[in-house]
Amino acid sequence: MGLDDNLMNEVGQNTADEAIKVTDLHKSFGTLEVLKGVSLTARKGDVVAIIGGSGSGKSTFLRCINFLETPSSGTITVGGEDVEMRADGSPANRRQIERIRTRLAMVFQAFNLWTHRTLLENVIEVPVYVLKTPRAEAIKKAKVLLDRVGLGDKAETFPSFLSGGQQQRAAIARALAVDPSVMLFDEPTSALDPELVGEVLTVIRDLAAEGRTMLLVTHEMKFAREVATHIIYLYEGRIEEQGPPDEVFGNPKSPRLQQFLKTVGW
Amino acid sequence: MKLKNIVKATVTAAVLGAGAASAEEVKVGIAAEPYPPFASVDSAGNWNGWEVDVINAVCEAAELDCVITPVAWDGIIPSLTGGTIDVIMASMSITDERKKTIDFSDPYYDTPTVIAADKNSDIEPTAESLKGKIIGVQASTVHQAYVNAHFSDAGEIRVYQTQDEANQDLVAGRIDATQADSIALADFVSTPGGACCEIKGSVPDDKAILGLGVGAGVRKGDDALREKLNAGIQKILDDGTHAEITSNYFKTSIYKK
Amino acid sequence: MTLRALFQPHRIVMMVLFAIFVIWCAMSLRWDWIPQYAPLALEGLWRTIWILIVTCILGFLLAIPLGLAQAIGPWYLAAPARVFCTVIRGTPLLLQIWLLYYGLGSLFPQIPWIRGSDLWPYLRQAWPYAVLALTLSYAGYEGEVMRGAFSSVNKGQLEAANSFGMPRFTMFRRIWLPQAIRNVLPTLGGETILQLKATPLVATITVVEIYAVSSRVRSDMLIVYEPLLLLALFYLIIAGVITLLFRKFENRVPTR
Amino acid sequence: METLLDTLGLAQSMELLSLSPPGWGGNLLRGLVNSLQIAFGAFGLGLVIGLFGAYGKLYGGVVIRDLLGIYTTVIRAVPELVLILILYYVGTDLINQASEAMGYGRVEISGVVAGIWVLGVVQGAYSTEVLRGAIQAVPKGQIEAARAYGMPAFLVMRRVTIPAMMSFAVPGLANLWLIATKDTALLAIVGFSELTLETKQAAASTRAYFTFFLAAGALYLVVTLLSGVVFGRIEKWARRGQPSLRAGQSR
Repeated sequence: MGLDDNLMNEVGQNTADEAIKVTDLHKSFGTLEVLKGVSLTARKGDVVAIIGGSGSGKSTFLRCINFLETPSSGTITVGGEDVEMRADGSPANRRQIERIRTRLAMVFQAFNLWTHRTLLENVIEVPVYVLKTPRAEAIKKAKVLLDRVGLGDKAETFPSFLSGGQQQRAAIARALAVDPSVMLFDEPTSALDPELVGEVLTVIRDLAAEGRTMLLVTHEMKFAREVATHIIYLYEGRIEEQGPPDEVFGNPKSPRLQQFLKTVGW
Repeated sequence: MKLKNIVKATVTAAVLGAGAASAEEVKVGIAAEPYPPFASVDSAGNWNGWEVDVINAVCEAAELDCVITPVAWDGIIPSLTGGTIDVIMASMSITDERKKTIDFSDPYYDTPTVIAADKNSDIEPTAESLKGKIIGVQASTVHQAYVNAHFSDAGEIRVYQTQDEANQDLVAGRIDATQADSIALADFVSTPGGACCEIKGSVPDDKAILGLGVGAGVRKGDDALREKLNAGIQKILDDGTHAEITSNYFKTSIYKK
Repeated sequence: MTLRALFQPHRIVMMVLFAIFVIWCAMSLRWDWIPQYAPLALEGLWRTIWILIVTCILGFLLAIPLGLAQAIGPWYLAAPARVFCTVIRGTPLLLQIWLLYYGLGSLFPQIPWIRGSDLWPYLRQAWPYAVLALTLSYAGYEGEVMRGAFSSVNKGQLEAANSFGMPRFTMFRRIWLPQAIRNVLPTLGGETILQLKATPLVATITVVEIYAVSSRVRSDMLIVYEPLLLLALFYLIIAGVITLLFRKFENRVPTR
Repeated sequence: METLLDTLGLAQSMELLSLSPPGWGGNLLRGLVNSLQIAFGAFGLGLVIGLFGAYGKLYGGVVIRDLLGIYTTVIRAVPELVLILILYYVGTDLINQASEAMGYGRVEISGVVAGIWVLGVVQGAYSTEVLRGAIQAVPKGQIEAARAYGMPAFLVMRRVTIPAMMSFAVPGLANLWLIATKDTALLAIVGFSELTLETKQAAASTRAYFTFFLAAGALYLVVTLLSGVVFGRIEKWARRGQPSLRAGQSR
């Protein structure tokens, strides 16, 4: 699965399969340029893992994709639909952004569950109030999803009473409830105690196995190599190296990537 | 959604409450603080007293649809000019100072101004006798103005929101004397609560300050209403209603020609 | 706020508008009464300020035992202190003032010896009642604050003092009280402004402070806005001075 | 029972306080109802102003932020009594001028509405600060999550920000409610027949100052204590999602 831009253009008939396409994305905070032109294409079923040191811009990149951060320039296409942007990169059409966001389910490092609602309420919130799914239907589906992440018995519990691992699994259930076309994982295990990481990774692994399209920012190299179909290594706001996992991890070409893999104990 | 209901309730209340008054209704402002025997409120919440009876009689004679509206005495003139009420009939003396701001009808009563004090004291209603004494008066009254002008040698001039509070402090011995309308003070010293005290006589007259009797105040230029009130007052004076009401409360007439 | 922040374009526009408003007020409203009432106003202002200072100090002194009793006192001290604070905080100050002045005033004629006592010249005045009511009110609110402040002092430090054999009262005076006061200092400025805002209520029991003077002007001159606007300006200035004083004071006391 | 009351000299007080005339208890209760009505309305109006104020202060433009800053500073520095007088006269003046300009003639403003307007504007300044603090206390991530799932701004406010800030806002709002009930007493000075004025009238008419002031104090205290219970429940409910959150207390 070639993700290279030039390659994609050659196999233009495959654009129907494109889940997400980002071209030449720039982002500056004041004078500090965090992203210096990052491009990426993910087709349906792709699992793209984005790795890199802290400050490499990998989280910012993910957050730009659903406009939690406003890009400075570049284009973003979701499911073949170009996101309308003004010259400064800010979204021109608020409605469109809101609609597109419902298809890009985000899982956050800090879970960000709504603490004033139970797990079940957290999961049905977006289906009922944004997608206008009938409540009964949403509840039925939410229960299935909570069962799936192993929290069926905690549906009526408030998030703060649960462990981090449980909260993150609930957050994944919340993401699944919107039937996303792409799931965005922003370092989903970084805030967890080591013994809780496994339970979350298991859930993500299952999702990858069933062919979900995912963008995954992570520090878990082993996990990335195992589940990803494509690896992107970011260095100081640029793609330093990318390719299939076995190549990137097995035979890193860039000295920076080699150095990076050494420091994370690969 | 709770918030929505609160907003709704507030808006509804504002709309209902601020409905335009019907054109014929005349709101007659009296002081919210009781001023017996002219106007006081009973435990059922009804206002009564000499002045309340006169208001009703005048309104009937003038064919006005009156509503008695209690407002704070301290702000009664702004309430009139601000439109909260249309007429002031609250034992307000007709003075030149007030005439700068509002218009008055013809007077409907006129009584002397007196000083009351403890029975055992030798206070007289003169500046020499009151020198160094504590005098209590009601705020925003001709009495306040008079005491300031004529009894400036007094030890202290204490200003109360209501005459009633001044009376109360006279009984408690916290003031030596109080100056007010003769009828109001006569009524007070005749009650068991006021038994300690007596009226020591009227103060020297000063028409400029004490005014030309009590009249109904109206907004400047509201001549139509003023004429109607004058006609009503004249009518109850002529047909004996005024005298009849007075006889229900007092032994002598309180209207000077 | 720096001078530069003050001169942003929108602020300049607002200041110009405000200046126009002030000029309009000066031109179209009546101010000819000011010279006549200025001495009275100064007297009233002074009375407002000393009532504020005296009641805050007395109230704070009273709040210390109230807070202490609630924080660590035995139940027979904690319960009354708690009831006192609840009652003071649960009823309007205006009512408390009237109850003290007119309620007690109505009792005096029934107790003849009071009138004969040496205290009577003071009890005849209105200001003792005003000071008493405002002091109790401040103590009631501040007692609650002090309770929290005493409870939040680090227990380890007290144990340390104990272990050096410090006498109990010294420990209270040297360690506990200073820390508790430091804890409440940030809220004290706000509380003092609230107390300032309570002072005009004493005008209703014949104490002639600045609000009473403005009422006098209103009724003498039959005008509404002028004295009230000036009065509001006075209170704004006093509140500003209080804020500045407390800020200075706070900066002098190192926190943490 | 009756002899006991007699010996304590309370029988007379009981008679004065009886609910039907000649007792004045009914008047006090009527006054209390008026007070509560005004307090409730003012509190509600204050909440609405406070919500807009808080959002304005947090997300508004520079001009809005400055104006709101002036509003909250002035209102919180000037005594309620003075504000009540100014707002009362300004309010009635403005409404009448507007109404006359539109050719409707003078408008009657009921005491309750005027009281709500006056106290509501005062409450609004305090609400603004309480709600602003509460909104800021909501973890940013929760709002971000809502945005990330495509919630429009208003829905975020309705479903996430406001419910989530409740636990931080309730203690402050409980205080504001108590201030609202107590501030209604100040309206006595403008002549509204609320509890304090009714009390004063009853006391003046019967000369039983002590009895009536104590009775009114007791009524206010009952309102305070009941409110405490109700707000305790609300707070418990608002904090149901948070196992260990300690609320600050201020006046």
